Parts: sequence; structure tokens; C-alpha cells
Amino acid sequence: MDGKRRFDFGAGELERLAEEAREFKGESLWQDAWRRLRRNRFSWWAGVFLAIFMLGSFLAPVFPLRSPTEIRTERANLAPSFGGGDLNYLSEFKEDPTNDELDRAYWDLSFIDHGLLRMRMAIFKRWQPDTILGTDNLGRDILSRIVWGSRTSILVALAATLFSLLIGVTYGAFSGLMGGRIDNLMMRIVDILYSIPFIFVVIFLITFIGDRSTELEDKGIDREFVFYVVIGAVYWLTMARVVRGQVLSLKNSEFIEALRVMGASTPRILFAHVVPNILSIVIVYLTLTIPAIMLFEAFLSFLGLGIEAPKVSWGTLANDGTTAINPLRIYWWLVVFPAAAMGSTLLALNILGDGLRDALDPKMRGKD
Amino acid sequence: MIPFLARRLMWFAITLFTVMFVSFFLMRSVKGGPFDNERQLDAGVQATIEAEYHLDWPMWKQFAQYVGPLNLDDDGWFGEGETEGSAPFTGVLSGDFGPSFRYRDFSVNDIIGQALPISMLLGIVSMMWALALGISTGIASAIRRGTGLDLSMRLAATAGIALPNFVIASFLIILFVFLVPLFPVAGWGRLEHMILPGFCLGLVFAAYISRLTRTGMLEALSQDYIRTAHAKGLAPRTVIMRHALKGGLLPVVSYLGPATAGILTGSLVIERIFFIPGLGSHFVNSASNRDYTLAMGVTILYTVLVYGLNTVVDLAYTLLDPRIDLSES
Amino acid sequence: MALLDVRDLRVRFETHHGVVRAVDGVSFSLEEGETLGLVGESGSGKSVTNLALLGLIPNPPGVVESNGVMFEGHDLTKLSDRELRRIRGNQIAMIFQDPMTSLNPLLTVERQLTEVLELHKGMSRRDARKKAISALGDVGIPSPDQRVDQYPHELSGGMRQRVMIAMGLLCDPKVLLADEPTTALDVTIQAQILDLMRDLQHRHGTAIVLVTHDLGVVAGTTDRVNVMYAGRLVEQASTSSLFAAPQHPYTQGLIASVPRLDGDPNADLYSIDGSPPDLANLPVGCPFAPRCDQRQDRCTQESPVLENLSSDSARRASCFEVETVGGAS
Amino acid sequence: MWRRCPLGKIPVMAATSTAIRLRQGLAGILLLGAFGVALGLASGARLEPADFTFNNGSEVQTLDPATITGVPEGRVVRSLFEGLVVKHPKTLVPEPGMAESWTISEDGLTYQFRIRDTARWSNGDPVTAHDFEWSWQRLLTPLTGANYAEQLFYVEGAHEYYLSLADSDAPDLEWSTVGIRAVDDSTLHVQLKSPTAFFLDLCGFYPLFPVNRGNIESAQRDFPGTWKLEWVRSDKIVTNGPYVVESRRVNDRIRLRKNELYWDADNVAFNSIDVLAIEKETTMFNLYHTGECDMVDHVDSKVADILMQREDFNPAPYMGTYFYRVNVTEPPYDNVLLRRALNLSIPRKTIVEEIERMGQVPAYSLVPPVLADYTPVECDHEDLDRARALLAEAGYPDGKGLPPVEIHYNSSDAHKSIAEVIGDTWRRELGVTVKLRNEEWKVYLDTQNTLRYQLSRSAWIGDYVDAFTFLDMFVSGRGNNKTGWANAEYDALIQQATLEPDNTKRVAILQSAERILMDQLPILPIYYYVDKNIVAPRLGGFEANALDEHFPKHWYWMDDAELAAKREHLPPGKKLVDPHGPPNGQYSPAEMRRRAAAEGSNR
Repeated sequence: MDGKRRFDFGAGELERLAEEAREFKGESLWQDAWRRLRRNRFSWWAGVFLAIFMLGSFLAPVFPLRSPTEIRTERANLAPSFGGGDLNYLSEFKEDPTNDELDRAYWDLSFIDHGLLRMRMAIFKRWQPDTILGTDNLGRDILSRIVWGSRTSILVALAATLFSLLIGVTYGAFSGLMGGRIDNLMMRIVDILYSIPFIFVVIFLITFIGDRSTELEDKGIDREFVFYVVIGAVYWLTMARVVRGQVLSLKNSEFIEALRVMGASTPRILFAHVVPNILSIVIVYLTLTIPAIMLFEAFLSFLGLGIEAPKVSWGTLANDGTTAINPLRIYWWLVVFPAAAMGSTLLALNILGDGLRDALDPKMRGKD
Repeated sequence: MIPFLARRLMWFAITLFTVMFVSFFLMRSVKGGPFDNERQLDAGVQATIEAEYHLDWPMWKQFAQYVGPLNLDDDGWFGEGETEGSAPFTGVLSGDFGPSFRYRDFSVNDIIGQALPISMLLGIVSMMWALALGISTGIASAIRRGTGLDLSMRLAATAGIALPNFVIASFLIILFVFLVPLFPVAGWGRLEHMILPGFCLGLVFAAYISRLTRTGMLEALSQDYIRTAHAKGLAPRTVIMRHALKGGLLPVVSYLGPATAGILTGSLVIERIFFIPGLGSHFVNSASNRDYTLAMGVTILYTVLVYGLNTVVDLAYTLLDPRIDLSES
Repeated sequence: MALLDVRDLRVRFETHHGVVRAVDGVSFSLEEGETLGLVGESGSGKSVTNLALLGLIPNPPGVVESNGVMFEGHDLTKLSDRELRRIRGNQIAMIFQDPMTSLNPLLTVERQLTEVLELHKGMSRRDARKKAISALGDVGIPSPDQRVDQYPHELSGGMRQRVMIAMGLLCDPKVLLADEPTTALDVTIQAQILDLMRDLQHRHGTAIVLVTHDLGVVAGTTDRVNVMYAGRLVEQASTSSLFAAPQHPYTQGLIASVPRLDGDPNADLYSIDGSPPDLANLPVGCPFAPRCDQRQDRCTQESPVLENLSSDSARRASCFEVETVGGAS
Repeated sequence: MWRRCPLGKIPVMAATSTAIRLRQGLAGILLLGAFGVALGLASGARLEPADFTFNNGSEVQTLDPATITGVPEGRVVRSLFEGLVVKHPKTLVPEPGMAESWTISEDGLTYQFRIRDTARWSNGDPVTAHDFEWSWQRLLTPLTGANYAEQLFYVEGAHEYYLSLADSDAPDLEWSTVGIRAVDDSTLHVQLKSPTAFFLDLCGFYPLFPVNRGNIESAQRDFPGTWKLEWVRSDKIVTNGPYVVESRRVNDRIRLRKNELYWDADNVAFNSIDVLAIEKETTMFNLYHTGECDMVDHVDSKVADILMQREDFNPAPYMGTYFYRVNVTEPPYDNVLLRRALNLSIPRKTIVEEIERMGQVPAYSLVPPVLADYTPVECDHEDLDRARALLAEAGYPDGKGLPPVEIHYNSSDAHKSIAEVIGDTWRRELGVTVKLRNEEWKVYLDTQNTLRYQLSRSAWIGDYVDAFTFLDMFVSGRGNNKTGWANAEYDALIQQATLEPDNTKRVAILQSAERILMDQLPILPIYYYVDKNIVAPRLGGFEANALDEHFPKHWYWMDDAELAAKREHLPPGKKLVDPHGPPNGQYSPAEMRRRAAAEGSNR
């Protein structure tokens, strides 16, 4: 109250300040952010859209779709059409397929997917709609490829983001907490890594690890895994910088100072106070990194370095689509639908990211 | 200023050396060599060619030779005078990036000399367009915050980063080349060749600049001195242009360094689609061709550009923001 | 006729938390050449009152209503933006609390001063610069011809506030709205600034509205005082009579909580319990009632109005405890 | 590096007014400057369009005829240089080139060429037999790094000479031991080791083209370290073909200019030709479609069905085969039954009709059926029942017990689709699991060379018009074998073929070799290539041939009358398209003279 009250700066007061700080920055931060996010209608709906999309993508095997790898060259390049039924070109499933047969119709699936596929057969039997979004040059169903492709794309993006998060946060937090010379040196290293053209690094990492794939596959490391690691390894730099900046500013802030005076141990400060505060910025960064990684995956597909067939990703679909664009005939469905799927997801992610940033930004607190 | 630049220079040297070292060894550790071909060479011929480029030397020696200017001979130590077949180039430090392994009629210096001006031109065009679009939409969206205009501009800006640029380029080609024939479909040399690729290349950056401008302007507009400016009776336009814009654009300025580097290297897709003989394609092609010298050349060039641009940006920053003092560190 | 006559000024902010009535029915007048103090805790609405006078409340979320803010025969709230801008900084100037953030850090002192003169007086840049230098000299800035080319961060806090004052007085305004001009300054500097303002007032004959929470400042500077609480005026009096015999319990509390040199050094300082009310959820009745130690049952049911004291018709207060013309105790 | 200046420390340096003005005008100055630079650069880069523009597919590696191997390089080098013989554009039969005539001894071992008197280098010097001797010696010097040095190994002593130079321990052989001798300026004498039926064809093959000794040696002298780059620079290179290099820009274009000193310059129509290096199929087709490019060397199969109906797209078979190599060194692929089972179940028809879609023909042999004198020996055609039976016989009934079949290919859409279709069929019909493994080009090559694959996508295109260019590849231990397959009988047959002077007998020997190959199946043939050129309808002098080799020297623009006459004979169903080129044509000067003469006689 404008200095009208004199504080007794003893331990009790500090305790109170710390408590207040924790409450303010901790729990109520999330509640406040949640409330503000809900009020931001666009971000909210973007979030809802994404949640539905993620769920749909996970449940892809349950949908009555053809296998994304099923080639039916006699049905190549069909325009979108509606309809459905027990279509005669549907041959991939016998009445009660074994796991092996399922794997053959798709690729090496996980046991969850086997289960989901059986669920689909129980629900839909052999019914499935016509090629709602058309077929590609090998007669594969575009809708199915988009839905199944979303799994790869989302998985790659999530895994790579998580990986970059892991390195970035550890590195950045460590650097920020150590401070001084170590911090300086660690940030210099990041600077240097920034200076290496990263397209270059990715191509080298992919080929480098790719040509050792046979040895690595025995250890359970396949190309897709390599893909996550490679992209993640490139994106951690920014994360490290962001986290380090946040840690530095937190380290010097009053409430950490107060905790230190109270004799809280460093790990306690780190996990109980610093981490939750960093989380907000990390979450915002995540929603903006995932789109970047998806675009990067598409870029690699453009170069022919993307996900390996028979698996599909949105990047490979978009690339396949653009090669179908030419002045003679435009198989528009090959490019419009994958682009729409990718565009809407990335748009939603960006809008959600913006909304989260606004919601979590302390400066925006209490404002609209 | 001088100590600042001196310190920069020192770090530059360290960075450059590290980048060279890492790329050199990274590159050599990848399978396949520059002279592998679908038609397998006679083993003897292959050995001869490799020997000519010193690919048979131990790695450290190749690196030393590459960095130069040393005169190493085949016996492994400093030779006396040049011998036939040895020293295909004199080393990076003497300004010679060596012969290209893939484009064998050109030296890396030739190739960069041809491609860099083109990339820079394309980069300038797209950067200018990105700045014009990004800043204007960013400002408009900050001023009309929360309105439909803001929303639509933000959506448009986000759309720029929601689709891969090869998809955008394909749509644009269909639209502006085949449906409404306004521009040439590909090629390089005339002004109208730059418009579509410049647009595509700049779009992503326009989107980022727009967001940065919006955030920066919102931040600037919330400052107390904006209230002061209003209290002085200044017109809103003057307040924005004179008082808010400068501060609001600071984030954009610091983004320009990485963005310019990104525009030079990220032009690969655009270069392929629009058939532009720029630098971007060499970043990927040199790697996939195992064109060691060209790859090293473009990597070094990139490092120098990034570092140089960041220094320029920092200097520009001091011109824009008088509070920054370079002598502090 | 008063120079500035504020009648029933109300400002509310429509937020998602509800409607915040930041200023609720404030009326006062300002005579030529006098200094009027506006006192209250943070969030009592005094700064908002000041901003509302010049139409600087952003809309949305702010809504300003009144029965007229009369200045030289015009109702300021009815003027167009353009007309209002002609008055801002020219006939009514404003200086702000924090000279650090209220000056634009990216522009030189010169630019920030000359733009006012260029705008309102139509001066050339050269003349404006001369005038700016002399104005800096007038507010006691040493070697003003050098300081004028500096940036705000190169000046000390006191000097910056002097620049603010010089900026405010550049166009010889009739009214100076000073929003906590000394709060951010050291005590010694505070005194210097206040002296300076008093001195300038004598020279230019400017009327000042001095917004502050510091009763010490009020006591030494103002002719009359308005005390605000929760967006309302609770007491109006001449400075001397207010300090001699504060009527409203809040005013009494404020005065009692100022440490006195002649008081008992061992006695605990008085403080008002509780905290200011949430303006979005004002309690029924007197807003001060929850913290008032003279509270009656009636205080929590009805709201008192500001009325002339029966004992002194030049004073007004809003409290059931006080003998007023209209209210029966 | 920098941070905000703390409040307490105030540098007492007053900024000068210049600095202030600079600060305020900075952005404007920068933008204006950048715009100015952009405009300046843009206006300086204008290039007049060439008489003819074609896409070459990718940037050429080098213009040195001795060291090139690729198709794009061949197209350019054939315009720049000329060998002893040139090929007829349609039949590819050797015709006089630099040599105006030649004689071959009865036993087919001695060749004597007579160089034409009018043969000139682009710097004005005469082309002599010594130029050929020197150039061929250069080709046989390992230091040159010639990929095709082996094409001269049919010459007496050449292989031994080459080996002696390559082996640093052995004493070098004298050049005089090699059967290549310039008798005088205009006579070249060549002594072969064995009767080589296709030696004349080889003389029209680019490694055997002459290069200018003065050109190379002066560069060697003036630029000791970098002469290899220097002699081929557009301002230095000396050529003897119909064109010279005017300018080059990497990944953009080579501008060729007519060589007025060329002996047959009178019959060269186009004064300038642009050779583009577009790699992206969509882009090259778009450029063709908008008229900025008059010929494109390949197209994306996705548009094949539309293109097939157009007059400018007429794919014709040529000497190329697409096949899968099988690594026979490791189980289970050392089992010929398994290889046969796989071979019997390749959906070739689907691949050519649904993926390639340009009239490619399913392949059942290594050698494509385009040779007049050689009928390829075929392996068994598709038979799924037999395939399943063989698979069971090999020990994998219904695919059980067979580890996943790994198909290895270099990253490309077409290869991927083919692998997918094959994999799909094997999966469904044989019950085997199939894994696709794509690798980036150089890694893919390395994997192939080091035999670290199971099945690997491959292709081979003939160098000259003879079955030998294919069958020679699978001799045990050959660099291009890359399957680990070794068969003594096969090796003996190939060796025997090189010594057989009688062509009919030689063909029979080669056929029995191919029979072994198609029985053992170290390779699984998939389809034979067709050329995929899109050619502007008005272009005259362009002929499809077995090697997909084309000769810009013969090209010209037809006039409207000739175009109309040509269109009279279009196959039914072909749609007319924009013909490109000038309506009045651009005939070769000789043709113009002939017409003028004909007109004169009519009058």
C-alpha cells in the first residue's frame, strides 16, 4: 500500500513472499492461463480441433478405410466420389486375419493397431465408403493415406519435438543455472552450432545414420527413429537458448532469491519453482516447433529423404501431389486434400500457440 | 566499437575453424565418394583420380591441405616446391576453395561467384517484399488488435507458415502462369522472373516478420511514452510512426540476420521449382554428390554470412536503440 | 468562472471480470493559477481522472461519461479527436509519474521537445531547437545545448523529470496535469522538482492539478486538496483546513499514518487496516465502510454523498459521521 | 555481446547530429540501396534467346570427352567434338566424320583411317591423325582418369600399356607397343587385338573423340595447378565439332554457338543452342509448355497417358533395361529356386502399364530387343502358381521361414512405386514380407558395390549398338557385375565371343551366354526402356534411335509447309500442339540452296 505499511523483513515475511510467489506463478498461473485460453475463442477451437484430430489419427485403424498401401492400379487417379458398400475391390481382409496378414496389408503394426483393426472389422464388417477424396496414381485411397499419414507426421513432429525438448531444456537449464564462464562457453557452443548450415547437417546425419541402419536395426533403431533424432537434434538449439534466457531471468528474480535465503536446496528450487515457470514458455515453444518440424519433414520429402515407403506422411503426400500439378491435367485432389489437412493442422497449431503465448504471458495477466 | 569488433573477430575465427573441422570430418565419414558412379570405375582409374585430389591421404593431412596455405607433398610432410599432380589447390586461407568434384570444369570459387549474386538478388527481392508485407500487416494487426482485421491478417500471416513452400509455389504457378498468364513459369534473367519465386520465398519470412512486428508493436504501444506522446497532442499516425514503430521493429531487426541467412540457404526448393541457378541448391546437391570442396565452400560461406550479418544486425541495433552500448560485455 | 470545471465525471472499464468503476461521479473545479491536489491510495482513480480529462482513456475498454468537462467554454468530452489534440500538450499539458518510462528511450531529448513546438506552434526545426534548449535551461538543466542531443537513458532521474516538465511547459499551457511527478525520485530531488514547479507556476501563471499519494507533497505545494477513495471524492478542502481538521475518517487515517518528527518515536505508526476494495465488486453502502473504525450500521447499507459541511461551507465531505448541510447525523 | 547500458553509467559523449540523422534515415537508405542493387543486377543479366533450347536433364560433369560417362554429357560433347566417324541419326550406322574414309583388313584386325583435309579445329588448326594418336594416348593414360579407357583395350597392346602405367612398381611400356599410329597427318593406322565387330561404332563414341593438344598443353603451362579447369573454360576450349561453347553457368545453361570452321558447317542450321540443366520434371515440362524450351529429355509418368495422345511425344524403344540385381553371395538368395520364384511373380505388366505408362515393354532378358542381328534369350514369363511351387520347393512354402525380402533402391518416386507394386504382389501372392529400403544416391551406389543388399534396383543403357555392351557386364569380378555372381561357363563364352570374327557365330555364342544368365537369374529383368523425349513438332532432323542419341548438327525448324506435310502422316488419335519455332522455318543452308536450285529448275 504505497509504503504506508512497514515491513518487518524477517524470515516470516520472506516465507510469505515465497508462498505468494509460488502461488502466483504456480497453480494460479495455469488456472489463469486456462481461463484466458478458453476466452480466446479461436485458440480454444484450434485446440479442440487438434485434440479431435489427434484422437482421430490415433484411431485411424478403426475407420472403415482401405489400407493406405493397397495398390489398385485399375482404379488409379480417380476423382473424389461418394458412395459406399461392400465394394468388390476390397480384398485385403479375410474373415479373421492373423496379425501377420494384417502386417502384410499394412506394415509392421503395433499390437494396439492390431486390436484397433479388429475393432473396425467387428464394427464395419466389410463395409467401406467409396474413394471420398480420390485415388493416386497407384490407385491408393487418398483419404486413407491422409489419415494414416497424419499418424506418421504427428508422431515425427511429437517425437522430434520431445527429443529437442529433452536436450534443449537440459542444456539450457544447466547453462542458465551454472552461469558465468560455463554459461558463456555453453552458449558459444550453441552459437557455433547455429553457424553450421543445418540442412547440411540433416542430410549428413540421415545418410550417415542411414547407411548404418542394418547394424542399428538389430538394436531396434529404424529409419523413422533416426528421423526423430535427426530433426530433434537440429531443433534443440533454439530451445536451449529460450530456456537458458528464462532460467537466467528467474534466477535473478525476487522469489528465487527469497527461497535461497530461506535455505531451500538447489534441486528443490529447480524442480519445485524453476521448472514450472519454464514450462509455460516451453509449451508455447512446443506448439510453434511442431509446425516447423512438420514443414521440415515435408521439405525432406521434397528432397526424397523423407519417410520410407510403404509408410506415408503428409510431407510425402504433399510432394506426390505437387508432382501431379501440370498444365495438362490437374489431379487437384492429390494436392488439395493433403495440403488442406496439413495446412489446417499447422494453422490450428499456430493459432493455439499464439493463444497459449497470450494466455501464459505474465504481462497479459488480467488483460484481455 | 573497436573492442567489440575485435572480440567478434576472435569468436568468428574460432567458430569458422570449428565449423570447418566438424563439416570436414562429418562429410568424410559418410559413405560414398565423389567419384562413385553408376558405372563402376576401374579400380585403378578410381585410385588415380582419388590420388589426384589427395583423397588417399590421411584425413588430418587432407584437412591441413584444405585449410592451407601449406605445401604438403605425397610423402606426408612439407614438400619443397610444387610437384606435378599435387596441390590441386592452395587452401582456404589463401582464398582458394579448390576445384569442384562434381562440376569438374569449375572451381568452387567460380561456382560461388556465379551463384551468389543470383541468390543475393533473389534474397533481396524476397526480403524486401517480406519486410513490406510483414511490417505493414504487423502494424495494422497490432493497431486493430482484437478486431476482424487483426484476425484475418494473423490468419493470412500464419497461412504463410502453414504450408510447405513447394505447395504454395505449385498453386501459384497454376494460378499465375497457366490460368492467368502473367509471369514466366521458370528461369532467370529478367525482372519478371523474380516475382513468383521472390513471393514464394518471402512468404514464410513475411509471416514471421508480421508476427514479430505485431508483438513488438503491441509491446511498444503499451509503453508509458506512448501515453506521453498522445498527451502531447500528436496525431495517432505520428505516435505510431515516430514513437512506436522504432521500438516495435527492434525484434524484426534482430530477426533479419538469421532470416537473410535462411533466405540464402532455404531457397533450394524455390530454385528447383523455378529453375534458378542460385546458391541454395548447392547446399543439398554438394552434400548428396559428395562434392567435398563445394560443400565445404558453401558451408564456410554460410558461416561467414551468418556471422557477418549478425554483426551487422547488432551494429544496426545500436543505431536504432541508443541504450545499447557495445563496449559492455 | 473556473478555468476547468469537471462535473460528475465517471469512468468505467468494461472487462471480463465485470464493470470496473474507476472514477465514479467526481466533480471539482480549478481556478486560474492555483494548485489543486488530488490525493488517494493507488487505484483510487486519481490518475484515471487526469487521463479522462484529456480523453486519453482507451476505448474500449474505457468509457468516459460526465455532465461536462468545461475548459474555456468548451466541453472537452464533446470535442472531436482533432480538436482535442489541439488542446493536448498545448493548453493542457500533462507530466507523468515515471520519467524513465514516460520519455521515449529511442528518441533524443531534442526530438521529443521539438515535436511539440512544431505541432502546436508551427515552428521550424531550427527555432524549435533553440526554444527547446532555452526551456531546458529554464528547468535548471546545466549545459542544455549538449543535453538536448542526448537520449533519456543518458540523463539522471531528476534531469529526466525536468525534461518532462520542460516538455509540459513548452507551449505555456493554462493547465498542467501532473501525475505523481515526484514519486519515482529521491527525496532531495523531489524537493528540487517541487520547488521548480512552484517557481515555474509563479512565472507562467499555470494552474496545476497535482496527483499524488504523498500528503507531505500536498501540504507543501497545493492550495486546495481533493481526497479520493475508490473512485469517489470523499473530501474537498483547502490545504490548510484539511490538515488542521480532517473530517472524513479516511482522511484522518491518511494524515495519522504520516510519521511525524514531533511524535513519540517509540509509538507504533498508525495504519489503516485492510486493503482498498475491488472496484469491480464494490460493497453496498460507503466503500470505505469495511475499513472504517467509525462505522455505523447505516454505512453498510447506504452510500453517503459529497456535501458541504455545515461548519464550513468551503469544505465538502461524504460521510454520515460528518455534519453536512444535507445529511442528518 | 551487448546489453542495455546500466542506468548509473552514463557515457558523456554527445551524439553528433550526423549520427542522429543516420539513425533516422537508416531504414530508408538500406531499402533504397537494396532496391537499386536489385534493379541494377536484374537489368544486367538479360540474355537473348537462342535459336533452339533443350533440356539436358542435369548439369554436365565436364566437357572433356575422355572422362565423361553420362547421357547429358554425351549430348553436349557430341555437339562440340567429332570422332573419326559420326553415326547416322536414325540407324546409328557409322558414317564419315573426321575420317572421310577407312579401310578394314580381311581379318578385321587392321583399320586405316584417312582424315579429311577440311577438318579444322575451332582455332583454325587442321585436325590431323596425330591429334587422334595423342588424344588416344591420353585416354590410355591412367592419370587422365578416363572412365572409358577400356573402350580402347580392343587395340593391340593398349590394355598392357594402360596397366603398366597404372602399376607404379612395373616398368612403363613404350607407347610404340600400342597399335595406334599416325602414319602421316592424314592417315591413322589402328591394329586391333581381336576382331571387334563394333570397333567402328566405338570410333563414334565420345571417349574416342579427339581433343586439341595445344589447348591442353598451353593451359598446363600457364596454369600449372589448375589446368584441368582452365582448358575447358568457354573462352579457351578448342573443339572440332559443329558447335563451340559461348558461355556456361552452373545449373543454368550452356550456350552453344555454331562453329563456322566446322567442315560441314554449311549443313548446320541453328546458330545458337541453349542446353538447360533442369532436374525437376514438373519444371521442365512447364517450360516446354510455355514455349521457353523446345525439347525435353524426359517426363513424369503421371502425365504419360495424356502425352501419349499428343504429336510431340512418341516414345520409342531403345537400348536400356531396368532390372533388379540379386546379391547371390548370401542365403537365401544363393538359392536359384528362390530367385526363379521371385522372377515368376514380378507384375511387369502392371509396372509398364500403370506406373511407367509410356509404352515400355516387359523385359524377360537383359539385352533389349532392339538389335537387328541379336534376338535376346528370355527367361520364363509370369506364372504365379509355378512361383508358389518353386518357393515351396526352395523351402519356404507360402513364404514361411523366408526372412523379409529387402528391396533396395535409390530415392526416387518411380523406383519407389515399382518397388511398392512388386512388394505388394509378392506379399499378396507369395506370402513373403517385403521391406523397402531407399538410399540416397551415393550411399546406394556404395551399398551396391559392397554387396550389402538383397535385391537392388538397377538399370543399364548400352554404350554402343551391340549385345556385348550388356553381356560383358556380368563376367565374374567385373566392376559392374555387383551381384557376386560368378559362372565360369559364362565367362568362357564371353571371352570366346570377343575372338570370333564371324558375326552369326558370335551372336550365337552371346545368346548361349545370355541363356545361362536368364537361367541363373542373378538379375531379375523388369522392363525395357523407351526414350521419353518431348520434341517440338516443328523440329526437323530429330530421329528416334536405339541409343537415344541425338545430333543437334542435323536439327532445323520446318516451315509451315513441311510441318503440314509431316502432320499428314501422324498416327490416328494424335492431337496437334503448339509447334514452337518460327513459321517460316530455319532450314540448314544446304537445304536452302537445294530448294533454291529446285525452284530454279522448275522455272
